[in-house]
Amino acid sequence: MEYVGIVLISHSPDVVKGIKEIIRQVIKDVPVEVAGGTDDGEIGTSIDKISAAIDTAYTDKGVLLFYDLGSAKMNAELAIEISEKENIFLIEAPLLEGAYVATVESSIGKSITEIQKSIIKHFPTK
Amino acid sequence: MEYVGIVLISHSPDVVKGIKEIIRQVIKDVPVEVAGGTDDGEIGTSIDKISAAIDTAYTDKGVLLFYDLGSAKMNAELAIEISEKENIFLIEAPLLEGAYVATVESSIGKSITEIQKSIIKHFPTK
Amino acid sequence: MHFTVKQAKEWLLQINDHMQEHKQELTRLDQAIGDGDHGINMARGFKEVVKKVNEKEYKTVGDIMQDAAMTIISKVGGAAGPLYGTAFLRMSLAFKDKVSIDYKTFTRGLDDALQGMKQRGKATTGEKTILDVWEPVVLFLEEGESFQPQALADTAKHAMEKTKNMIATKGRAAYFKEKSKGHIDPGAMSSYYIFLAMAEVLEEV
Amino acid sequence: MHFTVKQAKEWLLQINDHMQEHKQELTRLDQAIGDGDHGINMARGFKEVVKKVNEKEYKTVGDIMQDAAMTIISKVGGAAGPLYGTAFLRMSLAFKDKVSIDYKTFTRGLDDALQGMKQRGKATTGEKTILDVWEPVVLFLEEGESFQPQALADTAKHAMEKTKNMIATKGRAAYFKEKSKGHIDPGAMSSYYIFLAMAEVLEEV
Ligand SMILES: Nc1ncnc2c1ncn2[C@@H]1O[C@H](COP(=O)(O)OP(=O)(O)O)[C@@H](O)[C@H]1O
Ligand SMILES: Nc1ncnc2c1ncn2[C@@H]1O[C@H](COP(=O)(O)OP(=O)(O)O)[C@@H](O)[C@H]1O
Ligand SMILES: [Mg+2]
Ligand SMILES: [Mg+2]
Ligand SMILES: [Mg+2]
Ligand SMILES: [Mg+2]
Repeated sequence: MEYVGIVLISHSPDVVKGIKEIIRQVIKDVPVEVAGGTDDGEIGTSIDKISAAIDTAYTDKGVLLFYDLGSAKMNAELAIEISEKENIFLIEAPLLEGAYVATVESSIGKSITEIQKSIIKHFPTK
Repeated sequence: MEYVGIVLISHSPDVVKGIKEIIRQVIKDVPVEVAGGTDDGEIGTSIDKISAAIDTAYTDKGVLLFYDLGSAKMNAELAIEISEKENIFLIEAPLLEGAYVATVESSIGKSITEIQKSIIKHFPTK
Repeated sequence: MHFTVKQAKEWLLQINDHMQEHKQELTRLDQAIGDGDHGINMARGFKEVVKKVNEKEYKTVGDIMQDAAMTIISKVGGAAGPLYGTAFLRMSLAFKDKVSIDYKTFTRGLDDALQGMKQRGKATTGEKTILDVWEPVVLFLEEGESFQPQALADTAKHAMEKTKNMIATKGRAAYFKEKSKGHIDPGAMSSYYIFLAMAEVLEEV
Repeated sequence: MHFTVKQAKEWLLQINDHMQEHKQELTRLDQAIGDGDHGINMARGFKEVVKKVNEKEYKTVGDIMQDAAMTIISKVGGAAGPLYGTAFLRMSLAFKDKVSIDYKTFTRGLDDALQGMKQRGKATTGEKTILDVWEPVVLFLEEGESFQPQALADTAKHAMEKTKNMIATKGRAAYFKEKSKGHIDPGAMSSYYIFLAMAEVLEEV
């Protein structure tokens, strides 16, 4: 079975590593990729890491991106524009809480649109 | 100057370590303490870690607690009840995003009530 | 027949035996609709409870229950830690300074525990949790007039099994929504073992 | 006077010189109202831009601008990376296949860059950002008819200084609300150096 992929973007490599571990305790099958910190592993974001994570998490059901703060968002949007793939969306929801909900919903076979709707219901604002 | 202290509670030690680093890039003076994972450093929560973090982050201006998922909340509430100190509140806001806003506001001298109000305005739901 | 420090201690030892024995089973149930740590949490926590209560001599049921509560709170972790910790804390308050507890006081202590857990978890019955075993058991006790160990265990077992067809709306399982149906709730299962242990202890009296 | 590959390259080299020289200053400004990495981000990114454009021979201004844009996007990071990256990408599109650019085309390219950054950052002027330097500069260019390097630099400098009394409503500084007042915006400062570099290159022509 194919699942909607999840990409976690944070200014910190530790944050996304930890979130992925929390998720993996519950969900093993859904592709979850991380893009944390700069290319040198410092606090910041790296569009190259985001692009690579999108490519790895990608399935025919699409990919949802979750980010932490301001500039991660711009880098994520740019990465989506640069990517040649379809069905990649940036989600306006809390990084950890949103990604957790989305991964569980992906694991029960929901489509990318269903997950997006559900996230908006759970988290009306980021 | 005294600041409202911040406690970060997550199922993962890495998550709160990373969030603290993101915050520390911007804010150096506000007490920020972490309680991540179980006593053995596994994924989970530990009330003893939460209690210790509250004690260390405590100032006369009070302490705000931020948590990630479900059971962290119950452990945090119990830790607050057990603590003999006043002015400790659990916040219903996204862990990373909420704690970032709260620490910045604490750093500019806001009171615990002002920060709580501001958080509710930023994040109407967790 | 009265519930004394001796029974209280045996109850805790017996709970621990069940948790160690059924660790895998609880973990498997929690893997289906949660994060798969319930067996580990309960086995770790009650092992520590036994260690703690074996170290000391207790004069009152309240005292031994309080030590159990504090150990559960700090060692079980997860959702079960604060919930069962609250339950035992409420019982320790209900049994404070008591060396021997009659049926009515015992029943009241268990009801206090149930109410404490409802507050702690902001949940009610029908949400596929621990409460779905505790509430029927407390109702059963309230309807009776003396201990009936076998019927108590049956009530708990039946209640535990009924969680299988519920949809979870609290705790980790709630994220799975309708998909949580078809699996027994791990917390309901551990609660069943807690009452099975109680029945076993009461049987021996 | 026309803007060619030679000027474009000199512009990039000159920007890099300013970023290396003023790295500390940009970092200090970002420490006051942000996360203190703007100097590091810009110095790292433009060092890579120079390395990149020094490796190759370019036939069109569009091509060299595109390499600069892609390097900025991938190496600057933070907010400045996608923003300045978008600006240079827009210029590379406006200057596509061009070997020499006249005043009007140049001005249009800079306006495209400004609009691109507005879209990227969902911001407008008065929010204490990069845009508060770019918009006055583009307006100045649109009002003129030929390059006036000194007046261009003055316009940028004046605009940069005016960000000091603004309250940030976008980017990291926005979290500080009223407290962001009293500090020049780091992005406005780096934008000033970008236009100072431009003026210096145009001066030499
Ligand atoms: N809010 C709640 N109220 C009552 N019981 C709950 C609540 N949340 C979870 N539970 C119970 O806790 C059990 C899970 O415990 P455990 O696995 O130890 O914690 P966690 O879910 O944090 O990993 C569930 O099966 C359920 O019975
Ligand atoms: N949404 C936005 N629109 C325009 N400019 C912005 C925006 N957000 C931030 N900036 C600019 O970016 C600068 C900060 O860049 P930098 O320090 O590299 O990124 P970060 O804030 O991610 O650390 C700010 O000083 C501001 O001028
Ligand atoms: Mg569990
Ligand atoms: Mg758990
Ligand atoms: Mg910065
Ligand atoms: Mg930054």
